[in-house]
Amino acid sequence: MTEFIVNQWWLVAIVIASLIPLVMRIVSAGLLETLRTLDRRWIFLLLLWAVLIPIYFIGVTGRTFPEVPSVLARATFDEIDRLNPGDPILLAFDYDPPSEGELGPMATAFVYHAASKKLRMYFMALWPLGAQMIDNTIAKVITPDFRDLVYGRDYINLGFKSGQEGVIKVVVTNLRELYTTDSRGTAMQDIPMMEGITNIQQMKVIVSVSAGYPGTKEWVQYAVTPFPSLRLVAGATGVQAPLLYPYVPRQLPGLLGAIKGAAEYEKLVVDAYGGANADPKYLEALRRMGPQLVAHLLIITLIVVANVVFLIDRGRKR
Amino acid sequence: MSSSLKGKGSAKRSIAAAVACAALFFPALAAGQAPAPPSGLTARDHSWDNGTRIDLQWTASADEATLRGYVVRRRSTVETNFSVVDIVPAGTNALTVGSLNREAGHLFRVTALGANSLESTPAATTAPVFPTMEWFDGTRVWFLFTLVLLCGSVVAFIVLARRGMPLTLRRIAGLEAVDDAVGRATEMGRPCLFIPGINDMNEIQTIAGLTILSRVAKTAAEYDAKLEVPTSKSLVMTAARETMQTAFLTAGRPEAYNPDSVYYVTDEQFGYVAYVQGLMVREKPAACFYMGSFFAESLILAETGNAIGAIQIAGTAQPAQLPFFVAACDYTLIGEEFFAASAYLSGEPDQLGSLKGQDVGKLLVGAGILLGVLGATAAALTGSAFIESLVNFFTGTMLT
Amino acid sequence: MRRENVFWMALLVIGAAALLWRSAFTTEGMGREYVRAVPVANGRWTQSDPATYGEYQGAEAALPAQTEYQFSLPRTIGLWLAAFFTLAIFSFLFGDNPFYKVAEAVLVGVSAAYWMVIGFWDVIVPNLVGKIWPALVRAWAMPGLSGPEAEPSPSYIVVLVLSVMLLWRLAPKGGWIARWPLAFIIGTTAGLRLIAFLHGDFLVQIRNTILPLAVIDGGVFDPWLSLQNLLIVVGVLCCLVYFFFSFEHQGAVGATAKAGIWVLMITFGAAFGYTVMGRIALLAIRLEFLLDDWLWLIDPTGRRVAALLAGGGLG
Amino acid sequence: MKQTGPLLITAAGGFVLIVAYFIPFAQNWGELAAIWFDILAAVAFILGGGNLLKTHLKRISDRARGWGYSGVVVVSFLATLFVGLVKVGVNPSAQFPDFAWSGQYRQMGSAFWYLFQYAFTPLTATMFSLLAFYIASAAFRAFRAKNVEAVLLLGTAFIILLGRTFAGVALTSWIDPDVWAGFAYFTGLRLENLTVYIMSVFNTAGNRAIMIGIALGIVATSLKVLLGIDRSYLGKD
Repeated sequence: MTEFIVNQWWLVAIVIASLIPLVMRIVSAGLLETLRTLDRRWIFLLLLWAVLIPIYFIGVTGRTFPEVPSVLARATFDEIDRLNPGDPILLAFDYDPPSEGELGPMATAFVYHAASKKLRMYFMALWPLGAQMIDNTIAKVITPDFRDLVYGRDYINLGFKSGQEGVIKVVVTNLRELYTTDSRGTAMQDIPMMEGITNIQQMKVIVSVSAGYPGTKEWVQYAVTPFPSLRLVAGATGVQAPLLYPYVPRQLPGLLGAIKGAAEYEKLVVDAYGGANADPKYLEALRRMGPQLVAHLLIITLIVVANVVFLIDRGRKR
Repeated sequence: MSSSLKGKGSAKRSIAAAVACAALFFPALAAGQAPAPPSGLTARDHSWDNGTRIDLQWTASADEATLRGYVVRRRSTVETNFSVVDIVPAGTNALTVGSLNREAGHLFRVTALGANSLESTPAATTAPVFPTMEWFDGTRVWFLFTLVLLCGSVVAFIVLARRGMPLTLRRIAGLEAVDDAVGRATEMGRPCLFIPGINDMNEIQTIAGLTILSRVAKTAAEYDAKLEVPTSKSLVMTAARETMQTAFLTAGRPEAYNPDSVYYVTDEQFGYVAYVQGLMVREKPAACFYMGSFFAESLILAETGNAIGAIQIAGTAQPAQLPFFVAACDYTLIGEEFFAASAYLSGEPDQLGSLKGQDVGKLLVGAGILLGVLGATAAALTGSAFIESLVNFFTGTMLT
Repeated sequence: MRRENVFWMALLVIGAAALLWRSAFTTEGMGREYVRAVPVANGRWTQSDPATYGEYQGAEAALPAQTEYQFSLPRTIGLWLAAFFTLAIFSFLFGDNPFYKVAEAVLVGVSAAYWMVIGFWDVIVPNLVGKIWPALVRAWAMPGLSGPEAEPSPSYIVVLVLSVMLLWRLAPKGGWIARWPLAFIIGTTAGLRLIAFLHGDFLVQIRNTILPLAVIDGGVFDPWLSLQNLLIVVGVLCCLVYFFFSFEHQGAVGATAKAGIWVLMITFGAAFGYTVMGRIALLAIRLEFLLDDWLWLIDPTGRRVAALLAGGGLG
Repeated sequence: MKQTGPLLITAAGGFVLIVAYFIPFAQNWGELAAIWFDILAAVAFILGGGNLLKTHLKRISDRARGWGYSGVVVVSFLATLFVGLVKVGVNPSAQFPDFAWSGQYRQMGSAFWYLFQYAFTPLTATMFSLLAFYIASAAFRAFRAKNVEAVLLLGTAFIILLGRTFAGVALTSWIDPDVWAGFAYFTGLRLENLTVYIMSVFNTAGNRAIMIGIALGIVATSLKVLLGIDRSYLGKD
């Protein structure tokens, strides 16, 4: 820590300099008055430093915080880990670049896990940009690190189909009705791994990585509800996760909520398959938990400070 | 109840595992004789369905008492191998096989599974059976019942209200504020902003939001306030223009309607919110209404509105965004309240009648939950199979 | 406030100068993009895949005149633009300003057109033109179209007619014709959503709430699970009472409704807490972009460390 | 005719789809309607895009305040539209090299991809990330213990915020049966477990009630639309 501060003196200088006007204000107007009329831009600045400094610190030192996987993260891991090599698994990527920060690490970890287990991966997307996210994840995980996996034999990108939940309703009973080609335009009958696959019910597990509508909720409503034998696990944004809890565990045996869920799952996957010196790209969520912690603490402090000021003021009025 | 379900599932799995083990690894160890086979297997199309089910029936094996169960296998006429559909416990002699393809015929085999994990010779169907589709889906008959019950109560109260039944309703904070907010904006000489959510017209919330817009627009027309409606979908723009025009006509000021006050920005969520956020700090509307389906943009809008000191009234049925509206807006219509708002605002009897109908729906829900919970508790405490079957019928058949 | 603004401007200018100096005069450098040339379609075209500075250095070290890994000027310009846009949007937090206005204008223009292009290539071409005149689409943009998809579907003529009616609004007269497709959309939406929510959400949520208040697992009474079930059932019922419109919230009804509000507030608090997590992560990824991709100040994934490419072990 | 026609279409469209749900051979009509909707929405882009152009061109010709930014909107809109529709810089698909138009419009390296990668993505993602700042200021301003409701709201948020970080876990890790056997009964009070309970009990109950209410609200609203009671968006005369 001290070494970091000494080496990165310029960053420390910038942070301190940027806060000088606030300190001057406190000195001249008093702490309570400053807090009462605090310009929200000061809060913005504090949050910026609360996120930026940990990123920088972790980026320079390479240290991360330990994670203890929760029950749900473990359940998600087990759903995939119990499968055998060659089992078909559907990966539905229903998100877009704005949610990449939360869902990208999950998508990466799911693919890394499935590829390590040598599962047959079927990717599809209900969001137009989901197809892009699939390609990005394949380029990030499979292409560089699993060169023995062959497109069309071990994994396939079925691409985007419009029609929201309608697509789910159809593919659950008849995949070929909507998907006559994959995203590259190859006809289904020419793809080895599509042989014998007629519907989504044949998948051992459905993995839904979703940022909203249509997404995990629709997979529950239109795939798992009518066909309860389907196993669905999901990675969801922090906003979506609370809405999905009512479906756990009967319809949704595994759920990863936000970056924390991603970090826990990442840890499980990397511990099991990454080896001692895991590639840092598989630890993205774990690294992102650092800024998360500091920012959480800042917001908690803000709430406490705001309430102290509020209570003092109320006490005076009485 | 859930534990009993789990129990059944795991029993099934353990039998399946036993079969697999016996068949794969220890064929020689499974000494003894195979049990007597079941007989008289018949397969018939399941009546009143969408053509995906076939009913099987067979006569029990002579060794029924010692059996682990029956293994049901299926193959369609286009497949070559039989595959296991299900393993049912001993004592069962019928099964409905679902998720079948209507275009193909299906053949079935049932074998008895002995305690020593040996299988009997199969009882088989000879001719392929085709599932047929009827004109009514019998699996949805209870759902039809629920639908008629709920829609019926709404329609009934609308009719009653038209006949002059007196209706009392509770206050909803925030709805009274709608008129005041428009009034205040007029006094300050600043515009009002109405955001009908970012979903398209295939979302009921957007439609409900536009119904509220018609009221806000009418008030704005009466006060001669400026009302701006940027939309994120082309179709919403089209519909919102119709709404505004009608409202100005109703207010008796059709000449004051300016179609350019309703305009399209972009379909992209964050492009839209970037624009609206900029608009808000530049034009400083005095009253902001957020009525429709919202996602992440809710807090960006509400915080910016707060920073410019606008009165903010929000209504949405997106549970995820309610916390942000509750925290940052002056008034928030939560979930069902949002759908009720148009009825409250219009004050017309048929509109208010529909609210009564919704309340009857909630009473039915409450009664159903109480009955079900009491039944489930009684079943758990007494262990009575009869009560459990009643509860299972309620949750598994009536409520699916 | 004035003095503070001067102070901020000074800080910004010093910061920008430091960055320029670092980019131009130090060994680390910053903000450059590299690509790797990959032949496609049997070598008829070359595709440029993204590559890292580390890979470029490794390739250069192995073979100084190599052409596979190259510096990409267009992507470098793109990267700097992306960084500019990122900072321009952030600048709104300080106050509205010309940078934000430019970024906002670009965002509105690009995204509106972006969704139109998607609508054209992903919806209109395959689902409208492709259904009415599949031969045309196959010969033109979707040569892979085959099987039942390639059969003309006459029912889509109806959609074509509705589309024309919708666009009638642009005609000088008879704008009301556009109400017909709108009526079709609203009517079908109402029908579809009514069924979907009743069958999906409504029944499922009631069913999931029917829980035994006494949980007996393996013959043993489980007090915690029983309490949990009790709280869920009571919570749902109280909240439902809150939503009743027919009664004023007074007396017993009022008390129950109050409990309902409390449950709702806990729900909202939980959702708020959960969302904070997501939002911080989103900010983190943007700052990572600035620090890592653009400024090259940090390198958590080792992208700028010269890697030995030959072989490249499997993960 | 101008009003009854649309009313009839609304009612017919809705009721036919409701009935179709119970009739097996018509059960896919709902999906068909959804696909048709997508097509109509895509066609409607012409209305929206036209309106966007009209609005901003008018601002430019009026020399309205900030008309220069409207110019930026128009230029970026038309440029993106052109390169996307004409597939500028898109190579044919590797499968069908002889079909000039067979490439994906969002192919890497195409002009449209550049706009996506270096304008669309950073702009939308940064807009999204502004939420982190707004959430902090909202927490500071709105979370004050004014009454019981507010205390519950902020108290829960507080516990979740703490419980979802390493710090929260560390804060209550002393409730450990290894430290004192009696703690075995209190592990539920550890923050990370408390978080799970709040989510699985109160959050579940609250969300369920909200969802049930919303479903009822949607039923009533849909019925009012189909019966022609809510019809402001269909215009008058």
